[in-house]
Amino acid sequence: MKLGVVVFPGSNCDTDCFYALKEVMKVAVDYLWHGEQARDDYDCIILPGGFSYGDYLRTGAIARFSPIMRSVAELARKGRLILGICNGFQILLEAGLLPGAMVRNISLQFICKYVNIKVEQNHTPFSNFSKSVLRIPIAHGQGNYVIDAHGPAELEEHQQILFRYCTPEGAVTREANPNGSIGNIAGIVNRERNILGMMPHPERCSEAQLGSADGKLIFESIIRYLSA
Amino acid sequence: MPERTPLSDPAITMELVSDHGLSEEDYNHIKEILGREPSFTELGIFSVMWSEHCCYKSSKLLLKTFPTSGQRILQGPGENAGVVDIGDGLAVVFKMESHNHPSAVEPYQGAATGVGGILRDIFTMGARPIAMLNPLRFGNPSIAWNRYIVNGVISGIADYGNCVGVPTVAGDIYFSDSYNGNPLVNVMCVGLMDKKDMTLACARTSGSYVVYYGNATGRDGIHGATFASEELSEDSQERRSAVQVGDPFMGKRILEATLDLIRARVVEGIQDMGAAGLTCSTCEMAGRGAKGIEIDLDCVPQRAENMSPYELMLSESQERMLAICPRDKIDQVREILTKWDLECCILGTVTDDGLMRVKHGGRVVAEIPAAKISDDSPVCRREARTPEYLNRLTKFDPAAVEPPADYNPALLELLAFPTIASKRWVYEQYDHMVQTNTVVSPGHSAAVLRIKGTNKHIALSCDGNGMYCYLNPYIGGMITVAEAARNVVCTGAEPIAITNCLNFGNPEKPDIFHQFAECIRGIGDACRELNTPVTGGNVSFYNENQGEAVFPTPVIGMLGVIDDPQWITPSGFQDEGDCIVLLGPEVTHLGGSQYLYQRMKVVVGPCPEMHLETERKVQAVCREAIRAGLVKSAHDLSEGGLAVAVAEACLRSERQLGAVITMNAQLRLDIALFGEAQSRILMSCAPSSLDSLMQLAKVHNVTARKIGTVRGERLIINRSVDLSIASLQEAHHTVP
Amino acid sequence: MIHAKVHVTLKPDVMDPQGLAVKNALESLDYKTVSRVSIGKYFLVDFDSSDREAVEADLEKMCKQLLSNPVIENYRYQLEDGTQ
Amino acid sequence: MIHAKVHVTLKPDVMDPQGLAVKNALESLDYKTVSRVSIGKYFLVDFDSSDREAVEADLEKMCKQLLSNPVIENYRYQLEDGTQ
Ligand SMILES: Nc1ncnc2c1ncn2[C@@H]1O[C@H](COP(=O)(O)OP(=O)(O)O)[C@@H](O)[C@H]1O
Ligand SMILES: [Mg+2]
Repeated sequence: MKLGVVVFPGSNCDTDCFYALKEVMKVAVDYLWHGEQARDDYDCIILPGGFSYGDYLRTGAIARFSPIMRSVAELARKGRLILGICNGFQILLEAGLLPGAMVRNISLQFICKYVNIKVEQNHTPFSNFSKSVLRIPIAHGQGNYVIDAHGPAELEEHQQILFRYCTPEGAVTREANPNGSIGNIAGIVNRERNILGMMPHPERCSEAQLGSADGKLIFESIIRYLSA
Repeated sequence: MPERTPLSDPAITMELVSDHGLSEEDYNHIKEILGREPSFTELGIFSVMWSEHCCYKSSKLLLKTFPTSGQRILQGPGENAGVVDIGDGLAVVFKMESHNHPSAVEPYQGAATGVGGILRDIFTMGARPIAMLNPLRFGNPSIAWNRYIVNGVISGIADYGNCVGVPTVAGDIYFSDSYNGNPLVNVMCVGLMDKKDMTLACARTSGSYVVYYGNATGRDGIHGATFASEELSEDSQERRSAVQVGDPFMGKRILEATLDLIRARVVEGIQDMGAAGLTCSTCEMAGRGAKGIEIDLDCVPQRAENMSPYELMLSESQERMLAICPRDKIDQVREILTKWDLECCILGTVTDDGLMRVKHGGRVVAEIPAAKISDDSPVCRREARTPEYLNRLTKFDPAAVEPPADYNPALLELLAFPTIASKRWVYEQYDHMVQTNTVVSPGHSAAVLRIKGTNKHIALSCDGNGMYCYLNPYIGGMITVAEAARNVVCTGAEPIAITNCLNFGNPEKPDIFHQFAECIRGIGDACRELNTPVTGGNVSFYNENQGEAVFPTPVIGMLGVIDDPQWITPSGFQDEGDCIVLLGPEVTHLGGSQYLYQRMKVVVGPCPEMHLETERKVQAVCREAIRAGLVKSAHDLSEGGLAVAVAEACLRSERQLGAVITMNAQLRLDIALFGEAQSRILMSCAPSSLDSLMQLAKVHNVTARKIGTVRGERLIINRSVDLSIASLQEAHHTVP
Repeated sequence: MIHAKVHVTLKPDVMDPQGLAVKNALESLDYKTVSRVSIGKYFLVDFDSSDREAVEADLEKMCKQLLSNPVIENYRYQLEDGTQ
Repeated sequence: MIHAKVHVTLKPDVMDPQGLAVKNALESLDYKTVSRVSIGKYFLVDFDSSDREAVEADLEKMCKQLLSNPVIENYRYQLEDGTQ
């Protein structure tokens, strides 16, 4: 099993993802430079958080043209797992690998704090665990997910909504929505369920010392899927 | 303002000299150094290098009195940042800077470029920045303009720090009319490195290349250093050249590229172009290595057209770096820079003649003995005089203020007072978790970060109560250090070194210089007693608005080390039934308290006292008690006194525990609850640990009293305070 | 040299938190008659070329590809010959 | 109803990192003739008023106060009568 963490200029959660996979999950992981192609033997590619190209223009808008994104699309087509976290999610949206777009948080402010997310589906490679509410940090200025008018219904229909912001008890309420995201959406998958984009940061909560280890559940699920 | 073509350099008149902030004496000195009249470009170079901001002419004699050495100190003041040995082959690099004037004019960009600048100071030493702190002082938030400054500064800091991926883990914010129109924006950065990677800003080998990388040079920020060395006035806006704009994406790339260069061992010295840009970086690097530097300005990447040598040398465009690179390493340097999409521009070489020689269009436009610019810079012995206001203010007897009729609203109002209220609304705008080292987040006594790959943690705090320093600059100076150390001790750390930023008014005024001199004496004495040497810092003078100086505001950034993760101690209560213990001396008056400031709207009364020996002992008890496993929570008492500390300890407990406090009836309750006596720590411990804790205090001859119990869902103090935790919460989270 | 001016605006039904915030701010500053604010981007792009057709073709492509996000934004542009 | 179109652009000497990043991106996408990109803001402001003079006075004020940052930006605007 081999995982890769992409490094774009301006990525800044690349080392955090790398550390969580290597030191906490103890799996084989490489950095993949944005200017190169990824070899065919990667089972899972992670697009980390940060500010690729400074997020100048629009989040993810420039990074999606990086050469590595061609391999990412190719590997995705072959059914390999792709996980976009925060800026990685934004890049996947700009690249059209996931539907919708991001606009600024309703408060117009960057928000860094712990939130709760409800796990809506257990039958994806990323969420094969029983815990239904995760405590996990967000850190973004543009996590306000938007999609065209019939988008939400389509996402529902194909069970593509994986995470929604919720209360600690699991209620999906307006107050629990930190950024204005439509339907409290915090993470979605493609119809084939091998690409996940999520705003919260599982790599920031994979050790109890950091305040929560719920993020580890997501990585464990991926590893279980890949070793099956 | 200078002409834009080199061919029409203005003639040098005494008026031009004085417009450059240089005295006749300075000018004669320049002629002596050069053995001739300076060229226009040379005049510009001397003017920035001899500005207060760059050469510390008013402060350097006094700064020499700071204790700066110690076993752990690898690099004291004088380099880009201080370096401290934390064991395991690792070193922490840290430094604080001010960006007050730029932030007054353009709060967003002023603060953002401040962050960019302090980051560069850290990574040029070879360290990866791992944390930022930002002490901020704003004017009265009920004035719309001040709120505009607050929002601009905070989003400027957030946008830059978040983008480069360095967590902002602590800070402090005070609001006072004293900072109307002249906010203080101090930024501190902390880096971590392998001791072997330490790189100095020094040109050592003649023949080595002088390499420029980063953003192109424009006409922005010319005379920024001079601007920082005068009072703000109505036409400050006009006098400035184009405002500098921060480019965090470039900041991030030069950070990564610089660390790559250093780890590949292909450069012998690096300095960023901060204040005084190309001028400062070239002559300081040459000066430190007793070498010369020759550069050709035609090789400088330029963003604007027809820039004169004067402008090129003085521009303060952001995100620019200068490296000294041995000739045989240039290809590797180019390769690393290219990887990060940076151009490698060779401006010139290091020479043996000790001269800084600047060429432009084939002509030599400046030729100055490099070391002399720093070594021979002017020194001013400023006059100090005890300000008259001190007698007036300290004569006031705060006991004459009536106690509140009802303590419940009094406490709630105090908790909601902008300076005391929770700063969550601020630190949630900062990414404080990136790099996954933040073990204790903002919102506690001090931030704690783990050092991956070791058991070690570091604790960081910044503090500086300008009001105390205004009331008594000597004691205020001591308190600033003591409080910062106390905050760090409460988390379980041992304080080991400080950096500082000294924000004062116009040093040419004897009153102000008295404040400055006394604060320095206080800081120095406290650092000696607490064994926390000064590793560096920054002085910001001329913080005045319409002739009124801001409070004398020294800010201390404290570094502490925790060798065993089990010592890490939270500031909030942990378990129902735990004993609440107050460590430290009795409070005797309300002088200098936020409570008085809120009620009377004036700064009055004697400053709280500070006995350094008591402080040291209290901290020792706290540290030893923590190491002995006796302490469940520790929180230092500061603004707002005991009542606010207890309320915060309730609010910071995960389960929002209440407390029942019984205060000794001999003292006036308002003084006991809101007085800001120093050297006090609020602790909680299991009932079974109480005796040992008391015993430990006794051994050290430190007063300790059990004042209550963690219990229920309300805060109850004698018969006077009875409030639900929810109501405390609501008050404390008021956003100004 | 050809100058292009490109306007990129949000599609009408896409949420515009920034426009909303500016409208609210204007209201609280007592500009009572403002009924709507929307915020877009304005690009000035200079081309080192005198081939108007080629430039226009390029511009059309780059608007779709990079300057706008077709999921949420519309664009329009004008070309001007410049001499500068 | 009056519509206003406001353009806010950076002053010439002020650095424009965004414009630079877009220019570099366009270059690497092989748009070889692009020589400069600068990025500004574009506001559409609707006024519920037919008093053109009052609107213009308001607009001038709000541009200075809120829509632009006079320290680093310039602004200009046009008014249009609308019916919509
Ligand atoms: N500007 C800021 N940036 C980040 N954190 C801040 C800022 N201001 C205050 N904080 C955090 O809020 C908490 C309370 O601040 P303060 O009242 O200064 O604490 P203390 O009195 O214990 O020094 C601290 O954890 C501090 O780090
Ligand atoms: Mg404090």
